[in-house]
Order: sequence, then C-alpha cells, then structure tokens
Amino acid sequence: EVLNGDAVVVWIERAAAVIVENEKYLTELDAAIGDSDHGANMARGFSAVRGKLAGQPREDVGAILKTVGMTLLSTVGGASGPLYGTLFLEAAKIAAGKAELDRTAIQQSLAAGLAGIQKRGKAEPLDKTMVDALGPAIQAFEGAAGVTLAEALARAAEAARQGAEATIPLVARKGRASYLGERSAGHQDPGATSMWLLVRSLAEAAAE
Amino acid sequence: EVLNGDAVVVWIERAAAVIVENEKYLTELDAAIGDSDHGANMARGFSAVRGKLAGQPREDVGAILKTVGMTLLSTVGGASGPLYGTLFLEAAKIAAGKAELDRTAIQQSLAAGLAGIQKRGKAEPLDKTMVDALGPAIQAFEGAAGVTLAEALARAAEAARQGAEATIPLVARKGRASYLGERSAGHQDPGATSMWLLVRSLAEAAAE
Amino acid sequence: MKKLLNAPSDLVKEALAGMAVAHPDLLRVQLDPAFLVRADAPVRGKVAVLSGGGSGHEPLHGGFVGRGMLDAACPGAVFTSPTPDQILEATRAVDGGAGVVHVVKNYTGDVMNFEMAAELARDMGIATETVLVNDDVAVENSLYTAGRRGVGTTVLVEKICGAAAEAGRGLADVAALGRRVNDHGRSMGLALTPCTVPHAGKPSFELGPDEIEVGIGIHGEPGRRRAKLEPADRLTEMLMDPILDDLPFRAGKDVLLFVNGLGGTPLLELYVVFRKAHELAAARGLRVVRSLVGPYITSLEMAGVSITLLEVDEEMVRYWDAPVHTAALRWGV
Amino acid sequence: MKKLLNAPSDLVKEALAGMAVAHPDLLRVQLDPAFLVRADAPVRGKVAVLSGGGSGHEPLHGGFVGRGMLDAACPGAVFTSPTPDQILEATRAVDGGAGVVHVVKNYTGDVMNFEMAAELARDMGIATETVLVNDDVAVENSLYTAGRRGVGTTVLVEKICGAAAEAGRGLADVAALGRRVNDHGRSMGLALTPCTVPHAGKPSFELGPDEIEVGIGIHGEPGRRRAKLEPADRLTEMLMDPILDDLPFRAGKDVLLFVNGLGGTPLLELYVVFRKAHELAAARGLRVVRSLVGPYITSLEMAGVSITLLEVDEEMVRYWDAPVHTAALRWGV
Ligand SMILES: Nc1ncnc2c1ncn2[C@@H]1O[C@H](COP(=O)(O)OP(=O)(O)O)[C@@H](O)[C@H]1O
Ligand SMILES: Nc1ncnc2c1ncn2[C@@H]1O[C@H](COP(=O)(O)OP(=O)(O)O)[C@@H](O)[C@H]1O
Ligand SMILES: [Mg+2]
Ligand SMILES: [Mg+2]
Ligand SMILES: [Mg+2]
Ligand SMILES: [Mg+2]
Repeated sequence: EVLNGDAVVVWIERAAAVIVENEKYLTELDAAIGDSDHGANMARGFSAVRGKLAGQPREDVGAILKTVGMTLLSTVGGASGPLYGTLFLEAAKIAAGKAELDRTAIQQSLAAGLAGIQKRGKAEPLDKTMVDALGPAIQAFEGAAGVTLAEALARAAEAARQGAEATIPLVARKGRASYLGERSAGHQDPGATSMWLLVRSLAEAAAE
Repeated sequence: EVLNGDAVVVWIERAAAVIVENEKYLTELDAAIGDSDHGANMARGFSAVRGKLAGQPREDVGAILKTVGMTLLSTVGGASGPLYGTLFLEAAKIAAGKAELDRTAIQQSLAAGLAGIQKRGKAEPLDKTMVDALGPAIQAFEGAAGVTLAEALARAAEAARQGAEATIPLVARKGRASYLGERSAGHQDPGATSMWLLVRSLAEAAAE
Repeated sequence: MKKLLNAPSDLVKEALAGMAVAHPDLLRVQLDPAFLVRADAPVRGKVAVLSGGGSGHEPLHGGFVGRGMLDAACPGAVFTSPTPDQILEATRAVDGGAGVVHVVKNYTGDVMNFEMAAELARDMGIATETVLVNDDVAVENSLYTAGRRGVGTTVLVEKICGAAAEAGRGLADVAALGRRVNDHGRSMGLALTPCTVPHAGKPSFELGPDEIEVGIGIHGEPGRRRAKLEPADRLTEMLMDPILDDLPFRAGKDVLLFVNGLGGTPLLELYVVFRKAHELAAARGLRVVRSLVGPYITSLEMAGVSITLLEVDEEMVRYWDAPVHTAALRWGV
Repeated sequence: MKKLLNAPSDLVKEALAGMAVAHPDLLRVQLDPAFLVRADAPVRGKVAVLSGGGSGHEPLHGGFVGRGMLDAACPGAVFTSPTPDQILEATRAVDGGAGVVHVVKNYTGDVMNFEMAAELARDMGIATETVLVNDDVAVENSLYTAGRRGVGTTVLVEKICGAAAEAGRGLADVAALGRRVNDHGRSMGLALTPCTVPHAGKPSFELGPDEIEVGIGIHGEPGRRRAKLEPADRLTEMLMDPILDDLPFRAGKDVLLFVNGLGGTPLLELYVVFRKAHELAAARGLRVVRSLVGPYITSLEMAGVSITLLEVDEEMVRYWDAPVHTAALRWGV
C-alpha cells in the first residue's frame, strides 16, 4: 500500500509511453480550441523525462519527482510546461527524502501539485483546464476509503477521465481556448485529457 | 470590294466584343503554358480601344488603325501589347490618308503588320506564337484570287483558326511558353488564338 | 503539409543556425538552451531588453535582435512559449548590470514561463521588469478569458524600449515607457487561410472558399467569429472600427499605423489595406505620422492581416526614429 | 480565390495609393500612366536608374525606389510588363540630364516594351542604357527559348547600380557595372504551391500534396520539371548544384548569398535553406561575405524559394554596402 521509487519510475515511463502514443490525439484536441501543439509539447517533455530517469537513483522519491518536474519545465514550454512542472515540483517537496509514499503522502503530494497549478495558472474548477481532471481525481482518491491503493488510484483515474470528458460542454475561461468564447464549447480540453492519461498511468503502475 | 472607315470600326468593335467574351478562355490557355494574363491583357486593351474609337472620325483608315495601335500599345502590356500594337501601327502606315482599303492595300497592311511583329518579336513560323495564325491567314488571303473580298477574308480566318490549332503539338521557342520546353507541347497558343479571333472579326465585318 | 524543412523537431534549431551564419555581425546564437543575443552582449551599464515566445511569428522576435532593439530573443517550439531556463540563461547573458526588461505577449504560457524565469533571475540578483503586451481588441471580455492577447503592438514596444535602453534610460523608465506604448496601442486581425503547425502536419482549422476568421490571434487558433469574405475596404473597416473605438482614438492625435501581414499575404494586398486604413484614420481626424507595412509578426504561412494603431507622443516618435540595426528592421545605421 | 482586394482591376492602383500614403518621405506616385519616382526626382546631374515589370513581385520594384537604389519603378498589371508610355513618362520624370539606366528582366514582354520606350526616349533626346538581367540557370538552352529569365539577381543589380549612380558614376559606367553584376549572378527557384492571378481567379497550375515545381519563374507559370517534395536540405542542393556549376563559382572567391522567399514561405523556412546553402557554398571553398534573406522578388502568395549567388568584387561590395533608403531595403541612413 505504498509507492516506492521503482513504482514511481514505472508510472512515469508508462505515462511517457502513453503520451507519445497519443501525441496526434492530443494535438487534434488542441487544434480544435488551441494552437495544435499540446501533443508535441507533452511528447517532447516526456521523452526528455524518460532519458533523464535512466540514470536516476531510486531511493528518494522526492528527487525523482523533482527531476521529472525540472525536466518538464525546461522542455515542454507553453502553458502546460510550467503547470505540469509545478505539479511535480510541488509533489516533490512533500516527497523529499522519502523512500516511499504511503496513501497520506500520495494524497498530500497530489493536493500540493493541484494547489501549485492553481496558484500558477489561477484556474478555478470548470474553467475547462487540466484542473478539471486533476481535481476530481484527488477527490475520488480521498473518498476511496477501505479499498486498496490500486483500487483508489483506479477510481481517481476514472474520475479524471470523467472530469476530462465533462470539459466538453464548458466554455473556456483560462488559457488559449478562452479566446474562442462560446466557440470553445463542444470540444474536450487537451490539458485535461493529458492529465487523465497521467493519472491513469499512475493507477496502472500501482496495480502492477 | 473595299474596306472603308466604317467597316474598320465595325471590325474593331466586333473584335473587342469577341475578345471580352473570350477573356476567360484566353486566360485559361495562358495558364497552361504562360502566366494566366493573356485574356485580361487583351480585354483591357480592346475595351480601351472601344472607348477611344467612339469619337474617332472615319475618313482616314490609317488614322483609325493608328489609334487602335497606340491604344493597344499603352494598355495591353506584356508580350502581346507591343506585338498587337505594332501590327496596327505598321498597317496604319500603309493605310495612312486612305478613305478605304482595296484588296491590295488590305494585303499590304496585313503583311506589313506581320513583318512588324516578326521584326519586334523575332519569331519564326512554328515557334508557337501569334505568327502561326497570322502568317497562314495572309497566305490564304493572297491565294484567294477570284472570290469576293468577304470570301477571301473568310478563308483567311479559317486559315488562322487552323494555324492556331496547329500550334497545339508545337514546342514553344519564343515567349514565356518556351521556358516550359517539351511541356509546352499539347496546348494551344493563347496569342495565336486571339489572333484568330481578330481575323475572324475582320471577315465578319467584311461580310456585313 | 508542404514546407521547406527537414525534421519538424529540427526546424527551429536549423533556422537559428541559418540566422547565425546570415547575420554574424548582428547576433550570436546559442542552442542549448536556445536563444539569440546581439553580437556585443552584454552591453555594460545598459538596460537589456529581452523578448521571446513561440516560433512561427518570424521576424518576431529573433529578427529584432540587434542594436537599438532587442538584446536577446528566446524562441520556443512553433507556437509554444519558451521555457524558464531558456529565458533565465538569456537574461543572464544580456544583463549588463542595469537590469533586464522582459517584453511578454499576454498568453498564459508566455506569462507563466516568463514569471518563473523572472523569479529565478531575481534569486540570482538580476533585476527584471516585465512589460506585458495585451493589445488585441478582438478579445472583448477579459473577465472570462485569459485577457487580451499580445499582437502587433509588441513590435512597437520592442522598438521603442530598445531605443530608450540604447539611450541610457534606467530599468524602471524603460519598462514604464513600454507599458505606456502598450496602453496606447490597439490591434486586430483576420485570416483568409489557416496555417499548418509542422508537428501537427495539417491545417489548424478549415475555412470555406469564401469564409474568413475575424479576430484571429497569431497561433493558428480559430478567431472570435467566422464571417464572409468581403472586399478589402470592407474588411479593413471591420478591423479599424473596433480599434478606433476601443482606446478610443480621438481627433487631433498623432498615430503610428502598422499594417502587418500574417505571413501568406502579398505586400500588394497589404498596401491596399494600408490605403483604406489610412483613409479611415484620417476620417477620424487622426494624423498618421509614422507607418509600418509588412510581415513583422506572423503566423507561419497564414494569409491575413492585422492592423495596429498606436497613439504616439513626442517621446515615442523620437525613440521610434532612433537608429536600429536588426535583421528585419533597420534604419539610421 | 481569397485575397485582400476590391476589384482585381483596381488592385495595382490601390496598392500604389497605399504606398504613396505610407511612404510620402520616400516616393511620389503617379497614376495615369502609373509609376513611382523617388521623392526628390529628378536629381540634377545624376544618372537615374529605372526598372519595372509586372506587378505581383513586391517589394520588387516599387519597394526599391528611393535614395541609393531606383529613381523610378513602372508597375504593370499583375504579371504583365508595363507599357512603353509608362516607361517613357517615368524615364522623363527622373532624367536629371545624365541619362537613365533601364534595368530589364529578360522576358519577351518586358524586353519589347522597354525597347520601344527607349526608342521613344532617344527620339526625345534622353540617353538610355539597358541592363538586361538573365540569371536563371533553370533555363538551360537559350537557343530554343526566349533566353534565361531575370530573377533574383535583379535585386542586386538595382542596389548596386543605384549606389553607383548615387556616387556620381556616368551612364555607361553604371550600365557596365550592372551588366557585370548580371554576368556574375546565378539563380534558381522552386515552388511548393502555385499562386493565383487575381484576374484569373484560380491557381495557375495544380500540384499534388507531395509535388513541387523545380526551375520555377516568378510569374506563376509551371517550372521546368515536376519533382517530389523532399527534405529542405535536399531541395537546397537541387538549387545550389546547378547554380554553382553554371558560372562556375570557383574556390577562393567572395560571394553574396541571397535566399529569396517567393511570397508564401515563412522566414523560418528561408533560414533553414540559407543554413544549407551557406554550407554548400563553403564546401566549394566560397566565402559568403554578404547575405540577404527574405521575400524580395516574389510571385504573389506562392510558397517556394529561390537562391541567388553573386560572385562579388571589391567594387560591388562597396556599392552593396552604400547607404540605401527605400521601403523594402534600408541601411546606412
Ligand atoms: N491557466 C491555466 N490553468 C490550468 N491549466 C491551463 C491554464 N491555461 C491552459 N491550461 C491547460 O493547458 C492546456 C494547453 O497546453 P498547451 O497546448 O501545451 O499550451 P499552449 O496553450 O500554450 O499552447 C489547456 O488544454 C489547459 O488544460
Ligand atoms: N516573340 C514573340 N513573337 C510573337 N509572338 C509572341 C512572342 N512572344 C510571345 N508571343 C505571343 O504572345 C502571347 C502571350 O501574350 P501575353 O500573355 O499577353 O503576354 P506575356 O507572355 O508577356 O504574359 C503568346 O501566346 C504568343 O502568341
Ligand atoms: Mg497549445
Ligand atoms: Mg501571359
Ligand atoms: Mg502553444
Ligand atoms: Mg504576362
């Protein structure tokens, strides 16, 4: 019922694979209400992360998350770069020096990440951003008392998926999509979608 | 069996009408082996000519032809402008001071026009230019002994049509189409086509 | 997708390499992280002016690096803001001890990446000031959006701040001047065709043969609304009216009129638009005292135009006229 | 057809009107017949340099009118040479008593119209010299064609002749220098997309999604051959090899390298091509001592590129570097 360094690395590697696999899909979502780069941005970032993690020691989960955050920050760019970077850097602060994360630590890490994203990007729920996938995921995780960690994370992933889908009817109020006004409704937010893929990878890593 | 000033004006007005009608067609021919402007060039020129002829006295055929030549020269531009301008200016020299043109004068005028075109443009027969319509027309006109002027001009027009069509298989050696090399074969020359329309209008004017 | 490139992921770096060999007298290029600095950077004692943003808007920003304009430019991937480390390294490379002005177009990504870079620079003891450009009148309601986008006025801010810095003005002064330029500049654009982001490989949106996007940004995103293609004079009005009403521009004022090509529109057409825009400005009693016409802030090969009107004062005109020597804008030297 | 224009037949005149209000300090425009002259024309005692040709190649030629380059430009309709009366009137307007150099791109229409204008000018007692530009190596066999076309080298001839005239050189000298530039310049281009002549209303030719036209001119006509789209480096070789072999350019020489956009190609891509062209020139032992990158002689909105290489001598470099103040090219002033 904990995540150690190996599990975190498995998570990130799964995430990298699924992001690269879905590059075109994420870009298409961004083409509809943004500038057609979210897939390329995320794929570039997670490919770089993959390279960085190869030589990373596994003892300190915080150090791993910090490497991920710093690498995303310096390779993704755009709006998603600082936000995903912040997510991992804030989580890394909670995890600093820890060899493994228990449920409380996982929950605190995710919450710190979300808080960082919202502080940096000023998005509220229903603004049609990645917050709309991560927020519900954290709530579901918190609410999943009395189930295994893997199951709790699976519920978080499912909540993220629903949250991402629920962005479809929303009118964007933050980020580039907000320039479209009403025209942004009817399309799923790319950042919420990549966030869902990230949480799903975490659930899969925990289930292994 | 002569062309007076009125007939010449009728000719030019018919020519103007048919050129304007065929603007798109001439431009399409030019798109294939040139730069898509022959229709616009000729339509602009002949529309201007039409305006100029309104107030033109009819006594001096040479003066009428000179007006046509000068107007084409200053409004058509491109390769066809100086060539059609020269055609009429050279013809005007032959016709200068004449109230009407008899067959000999007509023939000399056309021949002088062709000579002017060839002097200016250096094109030989079969170079895939307007020369390939005008040359055969003049030959047919010369050869049409013992028929009416109208019939002689109708034969000239038919020869011009055949000459224009016969440019299709030719590889251009003069003008813009020559840059295409072998790729110019298979297309009818736009200038030869407009020349045919011009000669046909002349035949029609004489038949009236 | 038909483009002159090798791998899409190498596009920006290869173009930077091209700039380096084309303009060795003007600028130096660094590749990892990627940025350009003027050849004589850092200039001791001078405030440095730095800008950056996604690539695909060329000549902005790299084409404006040189004497009298930008000390550094940080290009991101196509339409993707640069990263904090790029901006930080460029800031360090051009700081001559008098601080660095960051000219930032108001897009979420740019704002956040520059913010983080500025925080890092501050931690290292480098003073920075940020001039946020948000001049796009197409974005009406800033309460429910990320706020107005930075478009054409960016070029004018960079020129005028660059000249002020060259003239020895201090950090706060240069930044205040930049903000004044932003406050007095308004822009709006429209697109006749979409553009294709190299990584995406297909056009960012589709437009019918007689449709246009009005209120377009510079990232290939759709505009505020779709409209019918109309004659140039009518389209020029469609851009000029909201611009003129927004500041609002009042009779008797001096203005700089900037008609910008988005990339794929021939200069011939830009001058047709300029003619009408000039007429409309004059009809409002404005005096067009300076002009700029051409593709200066583009959106790859997008066909379209944006118009920027800047109400100028004597100081802005003086700095506009000051010598500038960059790849894309040059006079007086 | 999606263009920013009113009636196609008004396009050129409206663009000229736009230039007149955008650059009143630089040039004056006359509309019937249509031409542009530099603001202070005629310059007493100075040889005048005049060029002209069809519109649609902007900034060529009108954008090069001003101190140190052209005294006058005569724009025809789109892709249509100007008429003799236009050229004659412009020649008269700029003759300062020292004669007029006509810079003529080698196209049948341009050659004939300029020829007639020169004859008329001679009759009026104005001395003219013609510099014919025919630098396009794509046209191989001049025996069975109208001869090589004038493309990129035209810009270099106009700049260098303009500077020589400004420096007080005589008519024969300026013309001889222009011919020397033409003799030492070679160009070739390729297109990724066709362009649309406004009057025609549809693209001049069609290209498949992975087809290009190699050996393209600047009038939207098809090129010498059709080829497959390949990476930019390979396409750059496809242009550079024939250019390098033609003069031929020999190791140890100084050259000016000019990478020109045909209109619709982003600057980013032009720099990618410049990088490779520079590398190929260097590999042949050439020293690139001057560079020019941008859309200077275009074909409306056509996507594509042309490369021009000029073997320069000390005099050409000196005149290239001399001050120039035009709408599209400016330095030293
Ligand atoms: N202020 C914000 N807060 C949270 N998320 C945001 C914000 N702005 C944008 N995003 C997220 O970033 C995603 C876009 O990322 P990306 O396309 O990589 O960057 P850019 O918009 O700069 O091109 C959006 O789909 C959205 O989920
Ligand atoms: N040297 C020449 N001699 C005779 N006719 C020529 C010559 N060059 C071109 N032409 C004619 O001119 C026509 C093209 O005219 P036009 O399209 O108006 O001019 P441009 O080729 O300058 O665009 C060609 O179809 C051809 O008939
Ligand atoms: Mg995006
Ligand atoms: Mg033509
Ligand atoms: Mg982006
Ligand atoms: Mg033509």
